[in-house]
Amino acid sequence: MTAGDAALEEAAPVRARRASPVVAAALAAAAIVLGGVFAGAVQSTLLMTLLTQAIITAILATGVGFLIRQNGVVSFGHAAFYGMACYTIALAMRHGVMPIEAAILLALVLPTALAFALGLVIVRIPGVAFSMLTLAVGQALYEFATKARHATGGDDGLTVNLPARVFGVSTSLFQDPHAMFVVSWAVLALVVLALAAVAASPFGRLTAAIRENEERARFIGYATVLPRVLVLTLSAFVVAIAGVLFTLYNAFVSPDVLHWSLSGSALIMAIIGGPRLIWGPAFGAIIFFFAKDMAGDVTEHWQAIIGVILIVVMLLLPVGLGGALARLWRRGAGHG
Amino acid sequence: MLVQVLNGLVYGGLLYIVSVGLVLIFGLRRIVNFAHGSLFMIGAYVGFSVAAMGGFWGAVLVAALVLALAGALLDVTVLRPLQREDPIVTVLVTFGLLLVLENFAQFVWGKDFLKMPVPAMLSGSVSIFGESFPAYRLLVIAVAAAVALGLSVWLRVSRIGLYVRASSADPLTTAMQGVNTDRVSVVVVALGAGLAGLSGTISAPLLALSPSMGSYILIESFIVVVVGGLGSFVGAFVAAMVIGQVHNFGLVYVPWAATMIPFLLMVAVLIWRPTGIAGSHV
Amino acid sequence: MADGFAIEGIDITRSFGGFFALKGISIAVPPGEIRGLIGPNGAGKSTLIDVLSGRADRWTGTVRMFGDDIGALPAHQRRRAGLARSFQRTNVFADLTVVDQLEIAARAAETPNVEEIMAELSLTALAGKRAADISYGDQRRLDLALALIGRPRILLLDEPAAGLSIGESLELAHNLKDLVARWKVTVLLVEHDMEVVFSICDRITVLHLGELLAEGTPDEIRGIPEVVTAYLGSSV
Amino acid sequence: MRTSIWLACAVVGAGAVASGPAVSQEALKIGVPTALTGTYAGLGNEAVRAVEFAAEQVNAKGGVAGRKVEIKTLDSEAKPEVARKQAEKLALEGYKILTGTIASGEGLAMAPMLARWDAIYVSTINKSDKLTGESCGPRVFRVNKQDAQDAAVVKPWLAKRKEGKWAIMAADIAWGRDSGRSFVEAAKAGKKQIVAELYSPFGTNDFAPFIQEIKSSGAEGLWVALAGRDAINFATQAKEFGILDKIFVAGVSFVTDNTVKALGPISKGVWGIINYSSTLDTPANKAFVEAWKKKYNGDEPTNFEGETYMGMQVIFQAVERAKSVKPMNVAKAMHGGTFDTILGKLKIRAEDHQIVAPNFFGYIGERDGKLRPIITETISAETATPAPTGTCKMAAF
Repeated sequence: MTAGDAALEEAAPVRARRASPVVAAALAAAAIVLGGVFAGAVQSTLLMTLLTQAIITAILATGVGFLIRQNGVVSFGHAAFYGMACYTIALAMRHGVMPIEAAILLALVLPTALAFALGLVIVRIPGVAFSMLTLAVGQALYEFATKARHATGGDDGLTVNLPARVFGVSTSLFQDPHAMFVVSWAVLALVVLALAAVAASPFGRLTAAIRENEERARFIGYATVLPRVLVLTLSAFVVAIAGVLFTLYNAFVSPDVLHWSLSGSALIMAIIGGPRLIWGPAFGAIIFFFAKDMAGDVTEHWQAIIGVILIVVMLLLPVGLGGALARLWRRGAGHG
Repeated sequence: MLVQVLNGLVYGGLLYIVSVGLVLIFGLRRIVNFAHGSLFMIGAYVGFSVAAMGGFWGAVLVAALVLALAGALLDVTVLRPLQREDPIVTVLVTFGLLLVLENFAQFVWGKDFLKMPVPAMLSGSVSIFGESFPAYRLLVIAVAAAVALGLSVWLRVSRIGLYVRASSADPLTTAMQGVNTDRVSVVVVALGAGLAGLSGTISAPLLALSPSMGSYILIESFIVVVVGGLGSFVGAFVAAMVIGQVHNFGLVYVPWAATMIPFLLMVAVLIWRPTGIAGSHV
Repeated sequence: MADGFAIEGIDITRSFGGFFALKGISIAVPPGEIRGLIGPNGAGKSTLIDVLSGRADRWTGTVRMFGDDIGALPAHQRRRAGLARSFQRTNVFADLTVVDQLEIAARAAETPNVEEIMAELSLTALAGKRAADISYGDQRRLDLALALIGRPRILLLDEPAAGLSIGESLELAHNLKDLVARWKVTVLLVEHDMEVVFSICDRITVLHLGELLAEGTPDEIRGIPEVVTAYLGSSV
Repeated sequence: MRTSIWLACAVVGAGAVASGPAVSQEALKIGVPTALTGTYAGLGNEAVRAVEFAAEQVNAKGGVAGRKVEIKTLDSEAKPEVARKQAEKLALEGYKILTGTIASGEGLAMAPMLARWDAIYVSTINKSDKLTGESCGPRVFRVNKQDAQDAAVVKPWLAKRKEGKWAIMAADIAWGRDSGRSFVEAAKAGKKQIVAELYSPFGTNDFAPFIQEIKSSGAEGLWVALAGRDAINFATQAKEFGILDKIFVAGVSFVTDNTVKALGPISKGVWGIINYSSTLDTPANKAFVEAWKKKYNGDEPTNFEGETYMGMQVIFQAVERAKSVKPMNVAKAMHGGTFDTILGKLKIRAEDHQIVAPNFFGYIGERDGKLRPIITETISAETATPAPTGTCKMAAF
């Protein structure tokens, strides 16, 4: 076949982009070193604490975005997994039932397990119904946390009594903006790379195929429920990581960490950043965080500013900032 | 007991008027309108301002009209240009609108709570089977019934209504029937927003006015819309009435679970029968 | 393999609310045959394919594949057992490249022959393109490739030539006939294009309003007056 | 070079960055993380007005011991997480004396972070006992009344009431529950019967089911622990059903200046705990109210405005005494100190940093042509303030 040779050329770059683990590891190492250098160079504690919080939020948004990217559904309830991680640590520390390391592990396991169990029931549900379902589950949990005030302190929240050392490292390090910036940045870098690897893996491509056309995926021989459940589980796991970092950094939780408005913010960030890219939601989160912070600095009418930005960005760049940026980049690379 | 049932009807009726606007917009545009609570809130404020000058009935009329106009504007400037994008983009735009409208209300009407008095002619009580019941609450029930009746007649009789019903059931097929979707959707979104304005003014004599008041009703109306089977008008009516009763009796008899019941109901309905909603994508 | 049929549907009934889509239909296709399934709209052709492939719910009867009862198996397990199908409306993964989706399908079919199937269905030149970006005719061939990858033992085709020009349909039909013959695939083909059906099928089953009207070779079918008047008209 | 910075940064944790020796004229910077948007925006607005008023007043006189007072406000949205972030931002920008925050959860979220930021927090609105209980610390102070102080005045007051059957209507949040519980205790001590105990979810739209329960319970008296939006919704609807006219109604945070403004005549005649009233007849208060009315077009200061102003008075005097704006120096001056306030000379207890202040009871009535809380009963600071419960383990200075 004569077309074959030409086609191989076409096909070649497509296959080359399948990530190699070495490149990924090198990228991760480079990102982490860069973060360390940055933290060393920047003196301002204020900037570092804002960045740290922005990055923890970015991890949250990355989890929400991954679900959109791989399953094509939008969750209005991921705060449930985030908040569950926070409260797991808070309650474990309050009752002194286990060492902090075990509590952190549990804080990662519980939301992930919940997502898995929930997923078996809810991933079949399409579109708006899924969004509303996650909203309902999240709010039910929020109401529960508010009601169970003997355990959770209700709306007053809970101070988390962290021990002096976590994983053998002084706890104060997790609460120092410079150190925590490096930690959370490294986690974000690893999460993004790991998710990119998952997305490029056979599993990632399968879930993308299921997202595109679940029925056809079944008729080429795949059970489609479990892969979708696993994507939801993975996204909840990422979100739980963010919850753990948040709790370590803040040493305080309140029911707000379960509220739908947090899920909504994470969603806004993911969409603004562009959920088709693995790093899009994190990018959107950092932009959104600082936009809100700056607007709040300038005026008490920050809400209107954020609202207008949101409307304008969505009207002009429905693919998200990250998507637009990636397009520009590709165009630039194409010309050069 | 009877009074409690009546109270459930009042609250259910109020929820219905708010929610049915959401149903209208969802049925046609497949959009979950997060700004709907804000439209309700702006309706209450507009009603408040007009009532201070022109009396209660004028306020109801003006608020509904102003919001209907705003709805038409919303459809033309936002929903229409975005109809080819992923619906989540539009949902986020309505979220942005929510933020802007709250801020707008805060700017215009201030941060303090405001209160609209009950119209004088309805401030008394009526005796029902020996129990006194506020006359104004009966008005709320009456308005809800009138809206439900008017809407169902309109949906059955008018051409646009026919289209809306068809579109709510199956948007794809209807789009292929060659109806002027844009013209229809202006009318429908305006009507939905107008009903939000109406419900805002109607509830103003019962509720404290604050820029964030929309958020206290938004999620509850979502519940109504979902339990009713997203896009279903009869379903929304039934769901609003059920939620109204569940709300009232729940608070009294199972206070510890009352706020969770509507959410659990929503989960149950979605898991049991997601098909009413299947095929729709956020 | 007691009775020697590749795919067999026995006494299949499917109804909803008083309306019978299928009324006790039985059909049996021996290995290696290309069987045509024709009938007017609403005859139950697609429904029968759906029941056999595991897409339909709420039906009664028995489905056997090489003698094994597969009626309780979900769709993906039937595919893994060697029963593939295509769809009436093009049903590919719009946002994935041609090669990507074929690779995904190849993994399920536990076959490395992505290159082979692309070559067989003239898709090689399109490997790196998104399915959404290729022509309709190419999409139909991709659809077919997704069904044929891994050389299934049985292929159920639901109007593979729908929407193609006459020239394209015939080319596709003969491409297909050649391929299934070489790969020894048993085929059950639903198709409106009678020229395609009569030129490639070994035998033809005619359905009418959910019931079996006739069955036979193309020549036999042409000779049945009821079929000609009720369905074929004077065109064949 | 880089490593040394890195090490320095890593060690910073406990707030070693504190500014060097205080320059004599360094400004007094006060940060106000408070609700500028959302349901509590109105209260946040009051806090800001009081802080700004106090700063302007003292700046006009040449500042606090020659130091100019600078204010910065950021929106906390009344959410603990946001409050914590904004307070940190203020502290890191040098506004290390924080005040004016609304929800107790916010104060409780800030409290454990203060050492890290080298900041102090002076509550003027948070009521949760925890703030000067288990969350207490060298850097946390409260100049407003805590829940326990409100509870303490209920008992003697209730004992004197003639109504025997009482219903409780409270918000189903930490504060409402605490308030309900202490009312039950007071009722027991006063041999009163509780015929209904109802808790409404925060943000309830329709109170009708509760009102119906109260009506059918046969209560002669009703104790209400609702605030803000909930209070207004309940009062409006209770009026509609006629129970405000038939049953004796009193409450805490129920009819405050803030809700009276919205409720108008509906609130007339409702009794309640009054933490501060502009009608208080002391020279210091009269001067304050006069100056306030001049600045704000004849408005009287509300209870939260009065209490937040008190907080500013305490901060100013502490800075004067400390001769420093370094947060820990200011804190030392507050710890166990006695201050001149619009409520008289008041002491901040060393044990838990709770101010020992009088509390009041009264009703909403007309004064100078306006509906205002009118004080009928003053409960002395000693009676109104229960001894520390011991939950506060104050760390050494």
